[in-house]
Amino acid sequence: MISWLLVMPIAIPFATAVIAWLARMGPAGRWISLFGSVLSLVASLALLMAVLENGVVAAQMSNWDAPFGITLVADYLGVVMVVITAITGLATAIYALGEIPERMEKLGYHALFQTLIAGVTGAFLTGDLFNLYVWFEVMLISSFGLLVLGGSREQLDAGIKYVALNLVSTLVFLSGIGLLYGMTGTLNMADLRGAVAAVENQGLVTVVAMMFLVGFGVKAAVFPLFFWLPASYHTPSFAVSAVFAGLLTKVGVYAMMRMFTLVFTGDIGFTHELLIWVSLLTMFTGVVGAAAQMDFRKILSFHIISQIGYMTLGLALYTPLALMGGVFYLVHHIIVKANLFLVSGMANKLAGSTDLNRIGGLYKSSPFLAVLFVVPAFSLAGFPPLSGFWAKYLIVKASIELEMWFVAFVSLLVGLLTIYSMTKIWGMAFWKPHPDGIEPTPDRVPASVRLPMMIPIVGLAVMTVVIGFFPEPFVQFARVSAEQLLDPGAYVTAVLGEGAAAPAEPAAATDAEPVTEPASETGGQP
Amino acid sequence: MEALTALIVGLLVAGSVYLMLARSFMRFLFGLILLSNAANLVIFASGRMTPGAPALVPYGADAPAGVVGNALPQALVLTAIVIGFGLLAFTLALAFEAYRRLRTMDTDKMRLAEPKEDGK
Amino acid sequence: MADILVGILLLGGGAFVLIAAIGIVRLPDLLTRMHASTKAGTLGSLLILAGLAVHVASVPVTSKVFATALFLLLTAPIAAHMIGRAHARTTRKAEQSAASKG
Amino acid sequence: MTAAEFLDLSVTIAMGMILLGLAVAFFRLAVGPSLADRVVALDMMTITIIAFCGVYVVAVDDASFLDVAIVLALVGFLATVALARYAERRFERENGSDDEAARKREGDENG
Amino acid sequence: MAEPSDPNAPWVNPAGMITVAITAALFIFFARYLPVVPVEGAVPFVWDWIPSLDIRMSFWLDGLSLMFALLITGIGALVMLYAARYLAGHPQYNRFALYLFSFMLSMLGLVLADNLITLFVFWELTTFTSYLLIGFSHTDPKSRRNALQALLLTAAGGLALLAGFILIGITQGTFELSQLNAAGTMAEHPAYLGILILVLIGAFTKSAQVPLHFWLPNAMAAPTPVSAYLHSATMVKAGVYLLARMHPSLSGSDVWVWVLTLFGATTAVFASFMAVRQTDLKQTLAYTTLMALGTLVLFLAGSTGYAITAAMTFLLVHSLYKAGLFLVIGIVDHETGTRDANVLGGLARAMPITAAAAALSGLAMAGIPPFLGFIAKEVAYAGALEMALTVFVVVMAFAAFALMFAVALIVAWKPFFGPQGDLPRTPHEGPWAMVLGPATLAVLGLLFGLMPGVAAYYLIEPAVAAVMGAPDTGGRLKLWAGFNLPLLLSLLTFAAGYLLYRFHLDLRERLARIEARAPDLDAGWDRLLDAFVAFAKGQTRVIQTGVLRHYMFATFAVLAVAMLATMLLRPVGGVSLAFDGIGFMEWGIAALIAAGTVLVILTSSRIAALVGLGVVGIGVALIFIVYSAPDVAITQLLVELLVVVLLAVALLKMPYLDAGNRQTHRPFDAALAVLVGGLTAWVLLRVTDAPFDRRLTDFFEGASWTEAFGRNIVNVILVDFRTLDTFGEIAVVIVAALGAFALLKGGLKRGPEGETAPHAEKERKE
Amino acid sequence: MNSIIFTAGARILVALLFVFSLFMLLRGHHLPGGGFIGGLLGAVAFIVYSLACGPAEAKAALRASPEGIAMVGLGIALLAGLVSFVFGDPLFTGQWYWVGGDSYETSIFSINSVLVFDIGVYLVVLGGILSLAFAFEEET
Amino acid sequence: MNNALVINLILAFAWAAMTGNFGIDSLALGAVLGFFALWLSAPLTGVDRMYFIRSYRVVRLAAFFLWELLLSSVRVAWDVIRPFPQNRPAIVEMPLSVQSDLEILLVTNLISLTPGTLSVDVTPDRKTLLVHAMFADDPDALVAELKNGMERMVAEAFET
Ligand code: NA
Ligand code: NA
Repeated sequence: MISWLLVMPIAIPFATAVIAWLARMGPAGRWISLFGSVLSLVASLALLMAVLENGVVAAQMSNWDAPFGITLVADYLGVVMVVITAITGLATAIYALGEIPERMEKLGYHALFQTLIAGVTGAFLTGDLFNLYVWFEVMLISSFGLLVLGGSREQLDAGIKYVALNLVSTLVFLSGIGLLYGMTGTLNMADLRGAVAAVENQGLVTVVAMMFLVGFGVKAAVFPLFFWLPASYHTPSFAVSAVFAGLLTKVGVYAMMRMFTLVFTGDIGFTHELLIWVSLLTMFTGVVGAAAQMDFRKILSFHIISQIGYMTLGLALYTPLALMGGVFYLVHHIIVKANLFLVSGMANKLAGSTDLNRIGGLYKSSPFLAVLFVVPAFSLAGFPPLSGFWAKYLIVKASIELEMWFVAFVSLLVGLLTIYSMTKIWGMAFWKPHPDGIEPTPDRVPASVRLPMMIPIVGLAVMTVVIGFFPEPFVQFARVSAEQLLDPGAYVTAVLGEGAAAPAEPAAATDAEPVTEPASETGGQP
Repeated sequence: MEALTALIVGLLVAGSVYLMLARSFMRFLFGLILLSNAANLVIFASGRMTPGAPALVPYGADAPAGVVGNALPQALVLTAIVIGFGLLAFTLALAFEAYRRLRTMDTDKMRLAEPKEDGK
Repeated sequence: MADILVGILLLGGGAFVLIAAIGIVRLPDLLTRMHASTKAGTLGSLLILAGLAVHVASVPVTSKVFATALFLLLTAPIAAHMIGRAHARTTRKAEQSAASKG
Repeated sequence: MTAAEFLDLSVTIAMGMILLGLAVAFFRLAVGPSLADRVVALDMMTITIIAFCGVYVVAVDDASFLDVAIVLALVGFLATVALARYAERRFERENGSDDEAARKREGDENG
Repeated sequence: MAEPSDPNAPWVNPAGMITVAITAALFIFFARYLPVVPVEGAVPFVWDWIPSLDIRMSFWLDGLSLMFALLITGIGALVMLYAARYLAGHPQYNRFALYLFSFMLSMLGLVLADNLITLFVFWELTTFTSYLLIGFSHTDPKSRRNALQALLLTAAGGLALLAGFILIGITQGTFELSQLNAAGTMAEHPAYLGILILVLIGAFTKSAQVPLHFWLPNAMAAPTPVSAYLHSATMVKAGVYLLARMHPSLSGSDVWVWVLTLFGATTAVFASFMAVRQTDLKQTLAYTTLMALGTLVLFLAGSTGYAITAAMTFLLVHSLYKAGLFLVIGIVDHETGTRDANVLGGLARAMPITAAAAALSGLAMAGIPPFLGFIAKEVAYAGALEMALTVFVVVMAFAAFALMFAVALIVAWKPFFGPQGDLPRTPHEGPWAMVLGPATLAVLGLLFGLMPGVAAYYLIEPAVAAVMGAPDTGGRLKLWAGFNLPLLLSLLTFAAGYLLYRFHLDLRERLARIEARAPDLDAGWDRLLDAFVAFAKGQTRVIQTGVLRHYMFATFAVLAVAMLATMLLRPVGGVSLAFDGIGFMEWGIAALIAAGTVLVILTSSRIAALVGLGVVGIGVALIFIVYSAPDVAITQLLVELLVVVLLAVALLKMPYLDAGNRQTHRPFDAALAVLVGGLTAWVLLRVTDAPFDRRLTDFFEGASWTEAFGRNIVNVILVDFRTLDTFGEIAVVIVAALGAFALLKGGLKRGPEGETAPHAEKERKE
Repeated sequence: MNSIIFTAGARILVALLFVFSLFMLLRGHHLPGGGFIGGLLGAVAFIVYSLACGPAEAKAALRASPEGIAMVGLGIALLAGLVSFVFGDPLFTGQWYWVGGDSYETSIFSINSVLVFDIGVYLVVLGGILSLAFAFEEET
Repeated sequence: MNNALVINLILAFAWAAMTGNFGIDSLALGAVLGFFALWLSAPLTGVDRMYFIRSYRVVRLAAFFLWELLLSSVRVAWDVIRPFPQNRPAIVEMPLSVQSDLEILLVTNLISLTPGTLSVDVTPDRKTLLVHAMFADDPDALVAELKNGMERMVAEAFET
């Protein structure tokens, strides 16, 4: 049963991709994709229920016990990422009904989209390092396809940079996996926790940890590895950029959180300290970068970077509160940032551009959209009582608790500068009259396009508000997530079984024989 | 042999980095191929190297008789090779299409998405 | 005895392979070089495969060796033909066009 | 010298000659000068790998490597064919029609 | 800046009336606590909002919050009524009403909150709603700019405040103001100074203390009702409210006294001069608001009963008359079309009720008996005489009050009773909905002055008790306190104030000259923003160059530095190159790979590079062959082959290589490349140096045949032990194919050179 | 590319390669080979076909679009994994049905999900690579 | 011919079935034995005599080819390693008599494989084969040698 629940969020999008692709030439494809997204959400929620009921759940794929086979595992962090992925997926699938032209559907948009979701979900659920690499690649190649789908010159130009830098990070990550395997002989992440601690040459572990940090850092778009993001996120279709903005970098953050709480915890004074500075620079350079931009989506893109810094900061500070903040930030930011990109798409449809100098008048003519912009925008800026405030609050409080004044200062300053950018968009796209005298009223777009585009915007905005006004369950969830991250005993037990969770003593393990269980006992196949 | 493989990997990485830093995206592609090879060799060498004994269970036996090559990194490398091929093929298509539409392979001149005067 | 035969076959094969390689460096023009690679190289490989077949002396291996040899004999000349043809066509056309432009 | 020793020695020498052959072929591959020269060298190397596999089977007494040889014997020619075809088509493009020929080269190419 | 309103438009707008009604109802609701609070001290309301963060939605109705609540709802109701007429027919009136109402609720939440985080939530909500209100005339760039200025400055202060609050929560263990205040001053705590500074930054920005004051006059871009409400009676007082609210826990230190005194006094006097300097009456009033805020801060510096009573009284008085005067100016503007002090005059005949309201408010402002303003001034002087830095405080207060007297005449006397001016329109009395507000407020100012005991018992003394954190003796508010020093000072104030009024035109000129030479903070703000944007652009130019190889270089450099630094900072041991057991065969393969690599790097021929890659691929395949991996070797060879085939097709339509290795950046590239390569090799050497844990491998070898029924262990791993990897992998292949297919076949119509733009494409026009 | 020699050779080679690719697929569980290698070889077969006779003819010989083949292959691989749920096992657990016996030793041959999965792999690799190759071929 | 081949193969499989061994070795032996059986029973089964003749010619061609391969490989090898290579390369035109694809393929491949000669191209009318010869001192003699040797043998082995 648990196995079912863990597999379905990955299998459903794959199956949907296959069927949607086979039906891509007709109108059925988009509805199949939508239906699959609904199913994914249902499956994710079922998994969430299971995790809430049982704590960390795990299942051994192919029925080979960990660490020999591949384990899928869902702890609080994992499952919430899966759910939020499904939500974002559904929102975007609805949006695509209005936005994605038939030409792109025939080129396989829905299949690429669903495999992207499958890859992201797989990355969140896998408990195996190499398998994580595979899901990264599924996600990456799908994102390549989606990024350049449509083939405008900007897209191709952006695609070159996006592809090049992401491939490099992938290969760094892959090499890191190889080296880690070379040191420990295992790939199971729970197993790696003990195995890495038992490695004699801990300095070398830290060197390899740096490779992971760089590999994930590029994915997560931290300073100074984020170049690919502002170079590309403003070019694809809006549904695509919304999914990218919401999910892709978060996979990097998630992987960082996972590896640097579960496996690379031997030299926190070095790795996490470094990550603090990286995070601060990420937050600051991102938000400053946004200030230089004059395009709706480019501004949003730079803000992704800036916000990523908060999340990695949560990890870097490495206290329960900080990690809690990091997790809360992840969830909040996916919803909010995806929504802002969706809004930018609607603005583009109504006002004819995303260049802030060439649009305007949305406040007057489309007040409803204005409200729907304000909610995520000011949530992003950390205005209470929207979701972003609590996220920022947790991080700032964590840094003040640690008496890291400078960290708290930068966190707050970046929040302020975020307001600057959000109000820039507000001022230029909404308040300012349209420079061409156009009245961007909603009826400029036919209802068949407008409604699918507005529904997800409304839905995500409502979620932002709900999380903001009633944060208690989410905060509690984030707290348990953080506790599980800081003390992965439950995770390790769920994966490896009872008795495996005892932390390996580095001194004792060096002369001990590697534990090889007899095949007859461990081989799960009857 | 791991030591020598490490040196080979070092050379391949150095070569690929040098190529990837070039202005021509074609050279980047070449570097990418080299780097994939290097990463595969890293995995392969990390599993330690055994000459002349494929990881096969002989007919009539339940397990390989002596020490055989480590099968796990082989499977990983195989997976990585195929994935690498997929990525490379896509990248090649991208380069091809980019050249067709942008008329350049010089990445210094690819400034459409981030034009020079950007940030005004 | 078989070992000696195998040794000789391997040595002969190795020698042909090496000579073929030297040939493609030493011989003056492309088509002539291809004589070395196509023939001596193929023969060298065949000799080595024969040695292998003698050495292992099992039917599956022998049949595989036969298959390999057959495939090689089928494909090597085709490859040579293609490259020779390309060379011939391009150089001849180039000469023609140079002559006509004159 | 026993027969077995002779075999070992021949294996070593054959392996040496094959590797030397690879090196020599590489020289042609590197210096060209024409595309066809390089392709011929690459083709030569493919055949040499088949020989290498053969010798290695004898060296380690494991016939699995013959599978590599058999695959290579079957498909190795394709690279040569593809490159030869490339040479021919490129030549046609550059000399066939005037507008194609007029296209500016971005740099020199030897091969 | 006046909003266009159609005098004939129906103004009984449902949205407006509902907001007025609710606000009035709220006023009545709070008014019912007037008898309760003086007796019971405080009424709490608690909802456990986020228990896991110890954040409660808790409210605390005591004298201070009650006074504020009544001002907010009372003045709010009047202002909303006024606005319904003022903006009648405005197309966005509904939004306006919504914003104003939201603001009212936010402000109410702010003053009622007991939990600091709850307070902060409302604090920021007032910031946000006021942003919408200030920018209400959103088509005007000036309006947008000023709204942003107010937002950023107050939000910046808000963030400092948040930090301060969090620090309080961490150090004091609670966010509940009632508990904090009950515990007395935290001046002894090591974090006190930090907390104080942070809270003061928040309070001072919100309450526009010099030098963070300049946003307030600009905020007058908002419609006049907004100015009346936000910038006189409510929002700007939030900072003052906070200082009063936290008085028991934050006061009691020299820093508190000094900082508040200096900033308050400076702000008060500076603002008074600036008020005289202005000719736009709305601006004049804006500066007098500033002056009032300074005065309030000044008196909050003191901890004596008189000082606090002075602050609370003055707060009440000011709210009443200032809101009234703003509304009056709004009427004048509405009716005459101008707010220019030099033009306006003699309006009393045309608009007698307005004139009367103005006069009453003006008298309250000037501090003439028997208005409450007079009492406030008396108490203020009494308080000032008790405070630390007595002389300074008294002198500054005197200056401020005198100037205020003059301003009162300028604003409330001259336009109505001064010489007739040359007006753009013929004035009429304002509609009753607009006049009602100022009239009510003006009358209230008079009534409270006549019955100071009532005001004291129900409003001021409970508030003072709340601020002092202890029950207060009270009885300080008297219309006639006898002949004493404060009275003398009052009289002197009148004299000085009148003189100032007489010569105010002169003074204005002098001030204008001084102002011209003084640094212009408002322009400085623009320069600051410009500098920030310039910095941002500079950063973008440096970091986000748009050039791929810069990005690549940075990425690899980061990798190299991270690895190298770790090696230097952490013990990682040395390298031993163990080449034993490596024969000529292995060296030969290595040499082949090396040769291929070098060829690819050095050649400027595409085909040479391509065959070089083929050689490297063959070399790597040879490693796989020699080291027992036939499956991998076959796959490697097949994939290499396919790469060559695909490249041979693709290269037909791709350009030749440039002679790139001669470019100037290449030596640096080479150095980095060598570094990255060396580091990778080094790490791999170290990793493979140590013994290997064969647990997984042993299991696979044992189970492959016996449990998974396959003899090729590699394949069994691929299709059984680790199927999920393989599944993901084929997904990559298929998606790569689909993606490439979509790219190449994009369905776009192309010309011979493939240059025809697709229909969806937006070409850059610039 | 109207080389008589190559075309004639391709006739033999295509069939040979294709049979060989199936051979490699089926033997893969016990000897070097498997779905990847088989699929790659199958793709090579049709690439040879396409070089000899043009992509259009090669596509026609394939009967179905390569992308479709790949997609179906992915579906087959997924089903091979999902089928284990029917037997109450986790995803991708190998399901073995012994024809004429109850174990490897006693049975004549087996029907198993592992091979079905490998066939899915084969189809994906074949279809995916051909799709790429044809797309490039048609664009130049 | 085809019938005969099919029968031969059936016999091979029958042999394998009888021995219970379907290995390559068993099948090969069955094929050889079947060939003999066919040969012996030719009058009875009505199998064309040509089947046996052609089979002989195919074997003869293979032997001839292998010998030629060895011989000329040595010749080329010697020319490669001798101090002063003696080759006088030239392209000669050889008229083609064989016309079917398979025969052309065989002829050209065999010519290519035997050292000293290399099939470069077939003219579009399939009438002429361009052969590059390494030792083309006497082109006419060379063409005659090729036609009488390789081409004739191929034609004989596959004539219909
Ligand atoms: Na399985
Ligand atoms: Na795999």
